[in-house]
Amino acid sequence: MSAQAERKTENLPQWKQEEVDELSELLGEYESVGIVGLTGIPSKQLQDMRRDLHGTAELRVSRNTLQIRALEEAGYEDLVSHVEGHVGLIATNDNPFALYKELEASKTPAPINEGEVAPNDIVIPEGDTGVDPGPFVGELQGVGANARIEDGSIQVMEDSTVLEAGEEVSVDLANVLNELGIEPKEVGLDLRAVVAEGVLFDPEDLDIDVEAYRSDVETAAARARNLAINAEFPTESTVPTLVAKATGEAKSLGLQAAIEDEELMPDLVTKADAQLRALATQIDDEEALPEELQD
Amino acid sequence: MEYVYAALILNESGEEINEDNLTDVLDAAGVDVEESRVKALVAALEDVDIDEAVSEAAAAPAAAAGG
Amino acid sequence: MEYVYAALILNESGEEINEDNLTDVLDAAGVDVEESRVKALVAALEDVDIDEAVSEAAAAPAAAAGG
Amino acid sequence: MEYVYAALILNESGEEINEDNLTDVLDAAGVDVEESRVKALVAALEDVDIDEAVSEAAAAPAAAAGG
Amino acid sequence: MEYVYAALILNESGEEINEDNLTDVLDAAGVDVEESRVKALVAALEDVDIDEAVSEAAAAPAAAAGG
Amino acid sequence: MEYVYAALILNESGEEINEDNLTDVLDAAGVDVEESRVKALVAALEDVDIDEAVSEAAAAPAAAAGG
Amino acid sequence: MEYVYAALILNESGEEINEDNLTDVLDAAGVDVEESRVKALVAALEDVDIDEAVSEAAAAPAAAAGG
Repeated sequence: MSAQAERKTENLPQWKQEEVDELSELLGEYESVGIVGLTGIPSKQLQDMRRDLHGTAELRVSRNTLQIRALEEAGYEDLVSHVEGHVGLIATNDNPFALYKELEASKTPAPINEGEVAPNDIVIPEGDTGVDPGPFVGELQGVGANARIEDGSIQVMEDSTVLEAGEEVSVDLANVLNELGIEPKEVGLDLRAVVAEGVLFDPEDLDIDVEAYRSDVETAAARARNLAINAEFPTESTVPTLVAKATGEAKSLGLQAAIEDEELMPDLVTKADAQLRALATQIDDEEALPEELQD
Repeated sequence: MEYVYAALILNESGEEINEDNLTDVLDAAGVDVEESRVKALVAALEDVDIDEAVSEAAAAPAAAAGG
Repeated sequence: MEYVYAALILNESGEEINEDNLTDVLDAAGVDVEESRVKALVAALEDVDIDEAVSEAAAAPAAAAGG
Repeated sequence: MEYVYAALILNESGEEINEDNLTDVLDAAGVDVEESRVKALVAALEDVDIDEAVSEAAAAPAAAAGG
Repeated sequence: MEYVYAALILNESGEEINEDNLTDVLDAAGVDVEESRVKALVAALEDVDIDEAVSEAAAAPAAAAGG
Repeated sequence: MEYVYAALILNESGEEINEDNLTDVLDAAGVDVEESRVKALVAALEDVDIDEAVSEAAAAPAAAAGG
Repeated sequence: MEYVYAALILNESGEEINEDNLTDVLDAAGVDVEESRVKALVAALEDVDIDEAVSEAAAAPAAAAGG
């Protein structure tokens, strides 16, 4: 505990100090500590999430001032700047990359309300809305969807972007989206930063590109294969290629040198024929050409 | 690529591709291991079918040149 | 191929590709190391420019083309 | 390739592809004939269907024409 | 085709591709030689680089493979 | 490739591809034989159908038209 | 093809490709050596750059793949 932290603690009421102590003690028990955004998560759902994390990670929510104090006491000063808005503390012994993946995967769609800012482009998809003809078609058109009445119901004729990311949701749009059951938000624990064994990771670090790793595996395997074959190191998986390569080399030599070998003869005959035809293309005079090659 | 090679050895030997094993292999090779790279690799490979990726690499040998 | 992967790790870490180092890496990966294969690999790699050999596509069966 | 060409001329003229005939053709062309190659050629062609080999080549005339 | 093969043999043996030589080769192969064709071939080949034409056949092996 | 060539000769002559035979062939060719490479080759070939590998290489016969 | 492989081994070991050496290699492989084929092979290879011919095999990989 730093001198500074000690000085601060003196100013806290006892119940707050107890909460800070408890939090900081908890943080000390894990290898990785992170900050998660909780915006838009109803408290019931938050309870479920906390339960689902059990065994993987510990999620605690407290007042931001107390969370900051606990982070400082536990030596996680790097995380303090991320404690902003509705956030909680998460602690785990899990691989932070795996934790990020898990949290992202657990995010669920949620409706968006009037006055909220769209986190991404909001699209009303092409198709039958299932709504009977009525004033709703006008409401759809009003928010910018290409809608009309067809076959006894209201149809959206094409994917229609009705709001761009960063723009505010209007009352009308919120109503339309609600009517259609469109849930444009992704709600869940939003990992903002993690310190794992002393190293700070932000979401960009944690968002691993699995495809890139897959491609690295392919590259690594291909390189090893190239090396094994080029260095003529036989393994079960490369020896067929080595054999084929040796065969090809012998064949190439045999054809180049026109070696009289039974196996090579069909190809040598084919080669001679190909050469003859190649030469024939250079001959302009029909009369000089064999009948087979005259036009 | 040394981290990926290490994972491929473990894959062939049948050992689990986890942080400890990767670190051991890389250590033995004199690599100055970065823990965060090991962690990221372990997490990423969880979603990669290594055997499939390897056999695809063999099927398209020319692609290897790109590596 | 685990022997080859081991050589590639050593190549990247800048360590010498010799029997001891290869054995250490493979041991660390839980491979039941065969001395003769290690020896054979070291011998095979002796005069090979690994960086070049690695990127040269070994599209061998092709060779049949017999230019 | 002169030995092969000689065999193909005989094939077209309908003469037997034997050592004497091959030697005659090659001699006439001023080739310094090696008896062993003539022998080997005759032996190697014994089980080869020349017309088939040729017609296979003809099936890819564009290629044969050398583009 | 036998006339062209005869020219190819002469090309390899380094003999001149003229009427006499072509006739000799074809005669030796038992071909009933037509003088006019021999003349036409000699004339037609005068400005042709045979080695180049022949090696172009080699340049398109891939296409041939398709055949 | 001399080790592989040696294995292919044995394959064609119908002799067993074992350490002794490979060593004999290579010795006769003046190769400074490395026992470990012979061992590795024999081990690698154990589960491989050589004829299949060879015939795969031969699967592009028309390509031969080249050269 | 065993005769050709024998020549390729000698080429790699740096030994001269002559009748004696070829016969030794083939003998060691249990091949029932035909003298005339050995002679023919030596004659056929006389003016050939073996390394170049071999490397052309590798140069046309696409072709084979197609085949």
